[in-house]
Amino acid sequence: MSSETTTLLDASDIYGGYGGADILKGTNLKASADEIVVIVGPNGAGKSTAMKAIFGLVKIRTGQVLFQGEDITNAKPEQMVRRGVAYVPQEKNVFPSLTVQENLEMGGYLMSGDLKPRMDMIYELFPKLAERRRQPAGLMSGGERQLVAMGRALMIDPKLLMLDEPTAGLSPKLIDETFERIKEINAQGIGVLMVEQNAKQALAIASRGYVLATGANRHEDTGPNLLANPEVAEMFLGG
Amino acid sequence: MELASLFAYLVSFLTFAGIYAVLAMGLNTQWGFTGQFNIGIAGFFAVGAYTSAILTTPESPAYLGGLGMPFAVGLVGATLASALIGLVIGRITAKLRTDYLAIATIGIAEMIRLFIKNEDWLTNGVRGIAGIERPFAGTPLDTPFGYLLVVVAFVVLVYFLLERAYASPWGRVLRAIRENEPATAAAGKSIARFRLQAFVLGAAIMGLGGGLYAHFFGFLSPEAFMPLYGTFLVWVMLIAGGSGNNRGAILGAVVVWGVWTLTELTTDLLPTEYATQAAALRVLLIGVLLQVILVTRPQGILPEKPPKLIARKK
Amino acid sequence: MNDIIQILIYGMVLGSVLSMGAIGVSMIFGILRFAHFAHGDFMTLGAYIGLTFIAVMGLSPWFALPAAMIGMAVVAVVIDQLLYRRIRRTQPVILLISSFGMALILRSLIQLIWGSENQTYASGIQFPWRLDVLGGLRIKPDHVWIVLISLGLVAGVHLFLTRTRMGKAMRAMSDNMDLALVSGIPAERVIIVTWIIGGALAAAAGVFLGIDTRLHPVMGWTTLLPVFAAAILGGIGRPYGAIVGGMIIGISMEMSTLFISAAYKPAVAFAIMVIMLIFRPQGIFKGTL
Amino acid sequence: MIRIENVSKSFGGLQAVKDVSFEVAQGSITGLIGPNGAGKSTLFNIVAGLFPPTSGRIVLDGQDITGLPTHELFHRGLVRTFQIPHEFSQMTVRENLMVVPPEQSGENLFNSWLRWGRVRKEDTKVLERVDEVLDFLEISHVADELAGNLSGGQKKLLDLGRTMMTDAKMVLLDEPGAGVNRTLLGKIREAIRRLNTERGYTFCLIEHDMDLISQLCDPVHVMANGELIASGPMDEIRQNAEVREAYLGGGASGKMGEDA
Repeated sequence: MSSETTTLLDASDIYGGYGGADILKGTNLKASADEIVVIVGPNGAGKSTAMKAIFGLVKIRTGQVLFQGEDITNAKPEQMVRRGVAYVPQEKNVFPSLTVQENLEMGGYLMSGDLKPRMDMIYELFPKLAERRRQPAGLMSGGERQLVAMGRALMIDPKLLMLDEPTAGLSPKLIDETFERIKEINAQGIGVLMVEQNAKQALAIASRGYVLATGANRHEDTGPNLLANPEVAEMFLGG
Repeated sequence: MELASLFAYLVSFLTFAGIYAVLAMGLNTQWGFTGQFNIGIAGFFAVGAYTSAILTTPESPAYLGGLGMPFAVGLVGATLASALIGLVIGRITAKLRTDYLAIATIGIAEMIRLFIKNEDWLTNGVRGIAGIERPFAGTPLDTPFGYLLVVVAFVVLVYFLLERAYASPWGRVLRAIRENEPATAAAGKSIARFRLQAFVLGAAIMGLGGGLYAHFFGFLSPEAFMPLYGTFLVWVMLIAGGSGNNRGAILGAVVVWGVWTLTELTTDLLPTEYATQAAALRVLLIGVLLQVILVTRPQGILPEKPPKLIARKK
Repeated sequence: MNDIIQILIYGMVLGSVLSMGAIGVSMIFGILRFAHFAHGDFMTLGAYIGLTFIAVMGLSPWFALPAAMIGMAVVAVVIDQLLYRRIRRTQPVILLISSFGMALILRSLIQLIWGSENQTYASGIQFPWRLDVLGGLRIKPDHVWIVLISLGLVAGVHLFLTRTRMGKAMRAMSDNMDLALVSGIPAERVIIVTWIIGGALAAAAGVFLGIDTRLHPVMGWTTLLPVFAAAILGGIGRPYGAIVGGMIIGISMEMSTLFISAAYKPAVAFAIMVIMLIFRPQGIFKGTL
Repeated sequence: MIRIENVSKSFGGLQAVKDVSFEVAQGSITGLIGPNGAGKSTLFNIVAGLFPPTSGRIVLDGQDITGLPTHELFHRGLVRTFQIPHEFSQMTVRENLMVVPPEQSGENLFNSWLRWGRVRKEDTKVLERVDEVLDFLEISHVADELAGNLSGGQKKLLDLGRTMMTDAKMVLLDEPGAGVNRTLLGKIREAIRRLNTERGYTFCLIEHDMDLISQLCDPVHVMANGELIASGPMDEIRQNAEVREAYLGGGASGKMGEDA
């Protein structure tokens, strides 16, 4: 576990949901810059909701979210972006009628100065996008769109990148590739917090993993340890 | 003002308010019950008025009609003709979102106005239709007060029919549709059918209002309708009174018609050369009133209230 | 043949006017998700603001155009901030009602300020250019200017939407509002810019209409139906579609006078719209409805 | 009872359901499980008439019902519930149930005007049935509450109650246990079991709570990547290597129509 000083995100004891009943019932999550943190869990466990709550898209009723030690509970998405947190939603995560390049520009909307160097860096990371920079994102395949979505998020040079099921709907080959890219991104010193349904592969590259069930933490350990934990395996198939 | 003329004024005021109450209840059926946006009220109103006029007036060389039918036939015709137009518009826009319905209704109202204005053979064009018979000519009811009673009777009738419809399983399905469409479909109800019924019913009621107007006023011309103002006033009445609530619709009609009449009295005090400005000022005031209601009390004076169960509990 | 070309020219003039209005309607719909019923009266007000510049400062209508556009843009933003902003969080349909009320408020204001008589920008008759082709075409210079300036404005909107960061942000918001917020695009600012452009283009449409015919407090309202028809035809929420839609509607309306009474011109727009709604409600260019 | 024949569905380029066939036998409680994005919900929505399949057929009682809209399926005895309960939130619990019965004569405007007595009598009967259903589900104490004020679990019960307001042959349950606490879950389980044994309802349910599945369902079908990978009793399914693999990763795809 990382020490206090390098912890980027610290969400403690979060309760909240979309009005009405709470979906999150005491969720705790931490992430630091050198980590890939993976959240897994059965359907309806509140994984995506937890991400949205941290990013200010779902109301937190009680609990606290700290980013670099500062309280950002219920901060608006725009403020999160300004602080260096980028978020890639699970679905509808590109602007379909905008070109790839314009999608990236929108990611960097709040950045002052020349976006070009940043964009070149992203094209270097995802060479596929460079070839197709003038194409509308809506015409691309699912895998390419996921790259556009990640590229858009990386435009702000984030400290923390939050990904909601980045491999959903991708073929096995593309899934491998996506996880490779995520490792590369993390290697640049960007913390990654992601929700994954593809538990096995995701936990394999994770520095740390959380297993969520019914809105609360069930297990927390290193990726490989969680994978080896028979209780975790049971959770997905029931007892 | 002496008592007699005050009374006459009051009778005339209430008669108009009653006709507007009918229109507002028609709109309530469409907007209040099912959220269907109609800003072509004046069109349905005009269709009703002209249909009844053509059916009931004596023969004339200037335009078709002159069928000389009785008042009741005129009103039935007015209701049916307007319902038919509602059916056509409702079917076309059934599956589209409400903005399209709004645009389509504005279009149909405009088409109807153009048609009335230009088809002299049918409507006598801009010269209009005069001499529309008052109901019950030659009976003791043939007085302004008698006519007020007729209008009030129709207000009560429409109110009663709508309240029953709303409290019955039919109204329950409409409420369900407004709350949750997928669940209503999962309960086996055809959403499109119920919606269309409500729209057509509303259109029919507006046509009835038009028929009543024709016979009360005795003269129709395209200009007499001020299409937009007619539509607009009815909207303000319903929103102010409380959409979804028939009593609200009636109350709104009386209150807003009162405000409208009062502004007329005040602006009449202005010198005559400012007459057109005065009219504009009145519309402006009503427009501002609408915005104030929308911002501060969008539910209106009498908010919607769910009907009581009609079943007898044991 | 000669007649047809002559009518085609009229159609393009009307099409230019409608396009200017329809782009605004389409953009407002794309971003704010409601049909703006006061847009016709925005056109009227723009025309009258132009009239004031012409009367007070003695400008020619062509120079009053930019002034009217700026003036109307300001009015549009003020209306949004004073009124629409307050009800934006409720259902879009409340905005629809409100804009309908705003249409009447604007019209009665215009009547109060400028009176309800017909007015014109310039007195006297303009002499058309005669071209010795096709048996002698007559073209009014005003018409040429209207079409050319419209083309210029369309090009300007195009460049704005495709070259500037704000323009791209507008398209982004129209594409996917949630993702735009997540990306940190400032929604309020984009909305204001939308009103600036919508208002300015409506003013241009109004001034063109005033130059071509005359000014009257209901001039915009009677044009609203064809404007909506153009926006629907092009696919609501698609500014480029609005231009194509405007031209098709404008030309069809003028062409129809060959067959039916000119009084029914708006009916042609309505008929095209209804046919579109029945067979292809998403418009030619797949709108967002 | 219901036969799913070679059903496939793709959205854009994504194939969410690939050539799935199975049968739900009369009187059974059939389970459909699989990891997120396996295509269960898509398949479910196809059967429920939300959208037609790209290819394949759905056969109910020997009749082809492919592509029929939801409200028509209802009249053929096929009723569904929703993963997130779809209550009419501004109507009371009673009214929620009263909407459902088919062919109420008061749904005809003219009857509501001209045959008020009959409409009223019928509604009284409907109300009696409603009260029976509320008793059965043990939620009579909230009968006059607005449905929007119920807890998540109570809403689930109400959803189930709606299926009891008609003579359903076949009920599709979309995650009846999702977001429900233990006590209420037991109640829902018992309600399903009793409806099955006492009233002869056939159920097909999607569920993630494996306890609920193993207590109720036989057989269980497992989907992954849009395909059917295993079928059988839950004990067998649990031992199936392919199923374990599917649940713990190794390329699950097909994300459409799923809620996380």
